[in-house]
Amino acid sequence: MSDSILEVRDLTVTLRHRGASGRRLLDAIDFSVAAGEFVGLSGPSGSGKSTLALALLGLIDDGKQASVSGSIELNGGQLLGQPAAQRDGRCIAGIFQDPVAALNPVRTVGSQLREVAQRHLPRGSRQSQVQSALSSLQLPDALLQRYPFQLSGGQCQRIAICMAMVISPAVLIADEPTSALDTLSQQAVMQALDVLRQQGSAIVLISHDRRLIGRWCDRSMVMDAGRLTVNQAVSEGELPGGPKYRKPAASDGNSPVLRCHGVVARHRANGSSKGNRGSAALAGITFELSAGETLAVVGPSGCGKSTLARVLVGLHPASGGRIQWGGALERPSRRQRARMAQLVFQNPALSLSPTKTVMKLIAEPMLLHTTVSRSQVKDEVAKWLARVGLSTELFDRYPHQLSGGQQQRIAIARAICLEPRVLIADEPVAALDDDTRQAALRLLAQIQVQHRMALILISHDLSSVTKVSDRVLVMDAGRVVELGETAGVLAAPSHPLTQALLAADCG
Amino acid sequence: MSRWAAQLCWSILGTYVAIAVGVWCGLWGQNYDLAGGPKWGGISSDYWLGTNLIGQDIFARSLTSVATALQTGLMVGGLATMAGALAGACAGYWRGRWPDRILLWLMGVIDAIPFVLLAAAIAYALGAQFIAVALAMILTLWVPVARLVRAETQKLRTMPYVESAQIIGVSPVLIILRHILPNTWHLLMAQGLLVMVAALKAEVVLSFLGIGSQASVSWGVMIAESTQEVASGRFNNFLAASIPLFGLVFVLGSLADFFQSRRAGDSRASGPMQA
Amino acid sequence: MRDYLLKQSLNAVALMIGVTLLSFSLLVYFGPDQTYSLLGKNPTPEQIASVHQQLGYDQNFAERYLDFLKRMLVLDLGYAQSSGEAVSSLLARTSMISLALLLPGFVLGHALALLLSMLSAQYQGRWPDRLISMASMVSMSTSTVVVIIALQWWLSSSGDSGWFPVRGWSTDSVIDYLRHIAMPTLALVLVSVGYHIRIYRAVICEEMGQDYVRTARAFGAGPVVVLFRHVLPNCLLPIITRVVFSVPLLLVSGSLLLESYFGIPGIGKVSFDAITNGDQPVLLAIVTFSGVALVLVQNLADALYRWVDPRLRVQT
Amino acid sequence: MLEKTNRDGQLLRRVLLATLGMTVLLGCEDRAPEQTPQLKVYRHAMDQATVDLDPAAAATIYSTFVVNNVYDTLFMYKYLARPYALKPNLAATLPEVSADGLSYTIRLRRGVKFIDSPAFDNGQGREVTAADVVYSMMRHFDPATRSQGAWLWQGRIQGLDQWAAAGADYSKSVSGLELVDSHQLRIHLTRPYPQLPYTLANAFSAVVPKEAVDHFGREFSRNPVGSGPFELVSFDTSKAVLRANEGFRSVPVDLAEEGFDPAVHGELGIEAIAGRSPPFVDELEFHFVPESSARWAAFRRGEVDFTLAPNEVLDLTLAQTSPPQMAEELQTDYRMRVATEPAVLFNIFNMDSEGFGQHTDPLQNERQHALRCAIIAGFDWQQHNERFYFDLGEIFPGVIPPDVAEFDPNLSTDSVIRDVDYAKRLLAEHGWTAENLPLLTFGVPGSITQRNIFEQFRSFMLDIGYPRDKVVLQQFATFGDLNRAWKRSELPIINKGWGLDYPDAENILQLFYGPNRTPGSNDGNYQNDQYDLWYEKASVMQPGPERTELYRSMNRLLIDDCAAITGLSRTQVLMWNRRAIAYPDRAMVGGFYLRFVDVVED
Repeated sequence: MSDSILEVRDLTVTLRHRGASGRRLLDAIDFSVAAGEFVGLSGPSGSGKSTLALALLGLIDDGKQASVSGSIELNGGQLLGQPAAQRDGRCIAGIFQDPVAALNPVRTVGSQLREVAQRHLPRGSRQSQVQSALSSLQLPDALLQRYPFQLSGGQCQRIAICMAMVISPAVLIADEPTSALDTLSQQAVMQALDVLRQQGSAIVLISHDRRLIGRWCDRSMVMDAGRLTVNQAVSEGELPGGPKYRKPAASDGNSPVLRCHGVVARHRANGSSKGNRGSAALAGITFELSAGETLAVVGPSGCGKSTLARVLVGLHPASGGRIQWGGALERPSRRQRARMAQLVFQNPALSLSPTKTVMKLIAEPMLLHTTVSRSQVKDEVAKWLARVGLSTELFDRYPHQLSGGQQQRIAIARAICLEPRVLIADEPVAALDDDTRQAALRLLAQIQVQHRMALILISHDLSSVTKVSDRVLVMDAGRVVELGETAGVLAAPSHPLTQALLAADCG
Repeated sequence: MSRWAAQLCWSILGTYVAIAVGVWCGLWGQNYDLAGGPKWGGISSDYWLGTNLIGQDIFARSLTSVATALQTGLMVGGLATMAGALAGACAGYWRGRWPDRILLWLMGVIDAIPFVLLAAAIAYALGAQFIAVALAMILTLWVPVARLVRAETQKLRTMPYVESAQIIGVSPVLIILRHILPNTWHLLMAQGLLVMVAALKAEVVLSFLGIGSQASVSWGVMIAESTQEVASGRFNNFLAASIPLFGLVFVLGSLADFFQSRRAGDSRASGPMQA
Repeated sequence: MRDYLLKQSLNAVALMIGVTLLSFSLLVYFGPDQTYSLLGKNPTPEQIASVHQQLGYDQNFAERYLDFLKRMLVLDLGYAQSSGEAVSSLLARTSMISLALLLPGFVLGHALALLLSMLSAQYQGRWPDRLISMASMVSMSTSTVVVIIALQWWLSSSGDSGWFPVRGWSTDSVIDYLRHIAMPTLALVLVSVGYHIRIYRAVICEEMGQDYVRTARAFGAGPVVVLFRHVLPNCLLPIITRVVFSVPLLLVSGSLLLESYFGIPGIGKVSFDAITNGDQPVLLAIVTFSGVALVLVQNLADALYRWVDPRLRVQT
Repeated sequence: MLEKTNRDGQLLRRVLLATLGMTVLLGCEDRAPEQTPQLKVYRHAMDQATVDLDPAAAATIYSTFVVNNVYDTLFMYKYLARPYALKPNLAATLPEVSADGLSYTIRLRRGVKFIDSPAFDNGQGREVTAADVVYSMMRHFDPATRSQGAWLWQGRIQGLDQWAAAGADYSKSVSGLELVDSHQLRIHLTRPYPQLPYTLANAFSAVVPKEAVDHFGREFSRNPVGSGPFELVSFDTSKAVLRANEGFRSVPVDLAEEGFDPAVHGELGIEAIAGRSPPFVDELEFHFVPESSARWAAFRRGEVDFTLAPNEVLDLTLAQTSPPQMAEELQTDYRMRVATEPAVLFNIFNMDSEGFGQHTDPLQNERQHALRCAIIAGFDWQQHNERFYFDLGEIFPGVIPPDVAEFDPNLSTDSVIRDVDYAKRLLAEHGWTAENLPLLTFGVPGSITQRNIFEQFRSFMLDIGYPRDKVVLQQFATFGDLNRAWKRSELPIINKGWGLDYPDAENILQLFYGPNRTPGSNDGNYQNDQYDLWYEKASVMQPGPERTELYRSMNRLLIDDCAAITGLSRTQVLMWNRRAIAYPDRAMVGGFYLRFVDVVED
């Protein structure tokens, strides 16, 4: 590759941290990036993707916690050993996963943009550069007066890209820039990155989502355990991914276990900081759910999907409408509700109490609600562990000693051991990497069949849930905009939002 | 703080505890109050650190003071931390509701009254006794603990694992006891140690003002005695009290730091690479 | 806005009632009995009863408390029992002295701590950080009493060559003032800077680990820009809390130890004396004063929070 | 890396400069330095603060020191004469006493004026008259005054108590306080009170103008309007500043009359004030410094001119103790006087308390008497003196201290010599064992020295076989609370010091007079009919050998009854800077000497 601008040779990062000294986070990485190239970098979590990003950006403090060796050459100049602050602008910039947190919360985005311009551009061209960057990303000027918390995640991420555009770096490292965003925002961000690429910057996109890479990138690199294992061009139309999962048997469609009628809920007064407290989060949701059925709830972030889940399990009060459980039960007690519906959270690492062992975690709901005695509880726990495909070796482990997939399985076991009528899974796989994600979905489907539970799958990503669902419910701004058989909705989406979601999904 | 330094701190603390246990078991430091020696006697084989004005053995007094300090520290530290943890967890869990309002109001009231004044007032109200001073300290020192635990509880309350416990049907009290408080463990240890530090330092000030622990001897009492002696160049009493006091406070403070940094490390899930 | 003001004033009233009720019961109702300090050497039971009644000890708790509230509402602070000085002038005089005594050390302590914490956070884990953390731990572990004793010993043993007075108070000239506050200020800074550093360092380090700092650095911001333009504005909330909430303590409690050891007629000494001899009018005024100061400070802090943090500003 | 550190350093400097600038600005708000001509200033350090300048509240030595210098009393003590002797002050002469000892005629000096004050009609001080003396006396009996000194005259002056009972109306006259003319009054007593002239030298009796009391109300205590040698300039918890009263009468010093003795006072340079009229200094400052180390440091640094040498520095201060002599290196800067205080330190048994007191059952009474005697025998005055008073205190048997004329130098000292064996024997003989000994509660106010005193006491008691857990400390938050416990007869032992209000042993002996029992001044509730008989007889007698014999008999009675562990008079080491010409005193004379102090500038 003669026209490469970034040459990485033998890049190695070794931990100096006590207890893990000598462990290599990056092991002799070699690759190069050509000007204007769009490179995708994927790999399981912990494979060293983010470390590579930090190393390229000069944000690893050489000598303190880790030592960095090898060479990073940009346009023939050695970058290694130069902290980010001492580099001449315009070389490598970076954007990161959580776009709202990535901007200084107490300053307007305009002032942050201008600060970057001041540092890297001559006095005369600052204003015009900022203007042109904004307009090329189709961001309105009014955003400049706002604070990050007043913007959506997608807007924030595009502001960050705009910052990069102002200084037009040779290379932009984008570390999971879209994984916290819904499908629609994701698409806007990827388009913004592409605009930047068209202006001449090379882009290294780090993502666990191989479909995303397949759709947008010229070249795909895969890392595993600190090594670069795959480095190849992406051929048109290739969608990397594992085996397809089986569609579950359709529900029998009789007697609803859950009936929602015009459910209304308001944002918590002390809740999110977006200034919308007291406003409606759910503006009249009506649907029914039969035993054994799988319902996919889809919509952009902020549409009320999660609030719906929280209302159903009693974490959030409903301010209007009716929710009937298994017939006529309208105001279940804490215990009754626990046996009606259970929720599996998005982030498995955070949904398990860190100071409890696996044994205690799974035993807790059983001891509370069932007649299982303390002597039998161990067998019961073993039974449920086996059902989620884990062995009893994990009995005395703490959550942080488990992998993400294991954590999610424990969380599922905890939810289903009460054998609830309805299992709700809020983005159950978004935080998992590709392989674990599919295994988890398979597990959910399998358990649902075994126990004849109704399953509500919540996601912003149409494709990940529709494959296992019987029906789809599309939400927008607290309302149901489309509800129907999965196949029917996918084939003929009636609402523009559904169409947009579908379009974003297929690229 | 390195593990090595932490181990050093633990072993120093262990030495203090061993000395205190010796005092409690009657092995040494028993005759701290006998006025049998010479006035301001120097260092001798009978009196390793000399004697004070009325001829008491300064070494024995310093040893007994270790026990007094640990007694005061453990009692005040333990009770204030427990009270603060419970109150803070309740206030944080029911944020904005009446338990929170009442507790916030109470904390505000206690904060509004300067510590020394409040301590003196309680000590006077109950008659100048040790229990009064300890109570005064507990009554004021639970507040900062409660504020921190309240803030932490608010954070934990939105954690999926707490919500998951709610969904499973665990009662609020059990959630606080099983899922919230155990996860503030490092915070509580750090706060407990800091409360002990505050208690030990407050004891010196209160003794100096004549309202300290009255039943026995303490470093505060010794320092108060020595205020008059230092001017004339007699440092035995002053040093025999202030050095071990400094040592204990330093060790406790360092260990508090250690716990706090452990906690900070915990909350950063993605390891040491973060800047 | 009206709701907000209403809520604030309700809070203020509740706080004032709490503060006065607690301190009234502790300081006055269960406080020292002044009767026997005011009696002559050979009192008769009638005289005792008469003084007892003059001081209001024969009334029940509710009567005395309500009477006190009534007097506070019309700002009738009365006269100090022991010295006869009007309480209002006593408080005005002494709290200004305490402020003049403590403010320089207060400002210096916070400024120094802030600087050192920034330095410490910048070099996190390296020797400047370790040195500063160690120094802060030493400062925290040192008892104020010990520092004062050591300073006094040092002053008195340095003979007549010393420039700083051992004790006393004078504001006749700037030089005089500076000479008199030098040693108390030194003591104050020595014992307080450690606590400040500990808190500020933690706050700054936490902010340094935030995503926006990483972004700023990834876009080439240098350490000074990162510290002053990005981190510091975000640290202002806890810093304001710490600074602002210490102000009423400066005004109301002064520093008893510094004042009594350095012979400075500030409010700390006055209030402690009032407690030890049960001087009710002074105590009640101080308690009310401190409650009012706290309410004011809470509102000030609220306003400042809004000023520094746009997230709070937008919500109302 | 270097560059960056440098930038941070610059910032540090900038912030430091800004802080310093603020500090200076703050300072600038204060007054600019006043250029004053060289003033003669005498700075007197005291170990406690004066809080109240109202003569009616001048109960402590700290108050009297200021009160006696801003107000006038009818009589005062001679500057140098010892034993103390009275001389006229506001009065023109010593009083004329009628033959029956019941009426005293006192003539006032003419032309003495109160200082200028807004309290007076035209703001100018008016002349002091006999009516002011009468008003000042009546004021003590007005309940609104809350006087702490009324006890000096209670039941002594005709019609005064009745006047108070009838509502204290100042428009009504009191028969015992007769105004002869504008500058002469006659006091009529209910029974002879030979100590009366002494009480009229006490700060309680200082003469105040009614206008000022009415004008200032409660704040009169901070706005003294007197006719004394000084007037108050400023006053707070750390300092009182007095300025010479320019209108003070001219009374040239007659050294012989003041009791000058070249042998005693010759080296002090006091001759220099002969023939001049006080006050001699322009400003008199009182510095209130409770912490002895700070006081001593301030003294050594020249920040104050006078201090009592604190106990803990005495070994550095004194080259030898008998006779006391100052260390050589201090002699170039300071002068010293060693004076025994006319006061008694003792521990009085509470005769009402269970186990220790007097008992109606003769056998039990005998046992408890033996217990008291054993405790007395176990107390080691020598060690107490050595530890707390640097061996300078004077130990004496009974309650009449050596500084008083009625002291009996021939009294047996057995009762103040420790005899542990005797004490143990007494206890054994009367069946006292570790099990049945009563609880000995020792009440002290909360200070570290008081703690030490208790711990030493407990140590003494352990030696005679008292079990450790039966000698307990009870600390009181304030002296007022301790006083209340005494007045309510709650403690078995009362450890107190009694400073004489006037140089007459009667002032101490009244502490054991039966009718004075609590809440009166007989805190020990001592009751002995013989004692009361003798006291009543002696209290109306003029001084003389017969009265002295009565006093001494009463003293022996107290020793035989083992009524108190007694006694010791502290000896104080008074030190002052050589720039001051003075003969300081701290006792009952209450600061009269300060008007005679002069300062020579180096």
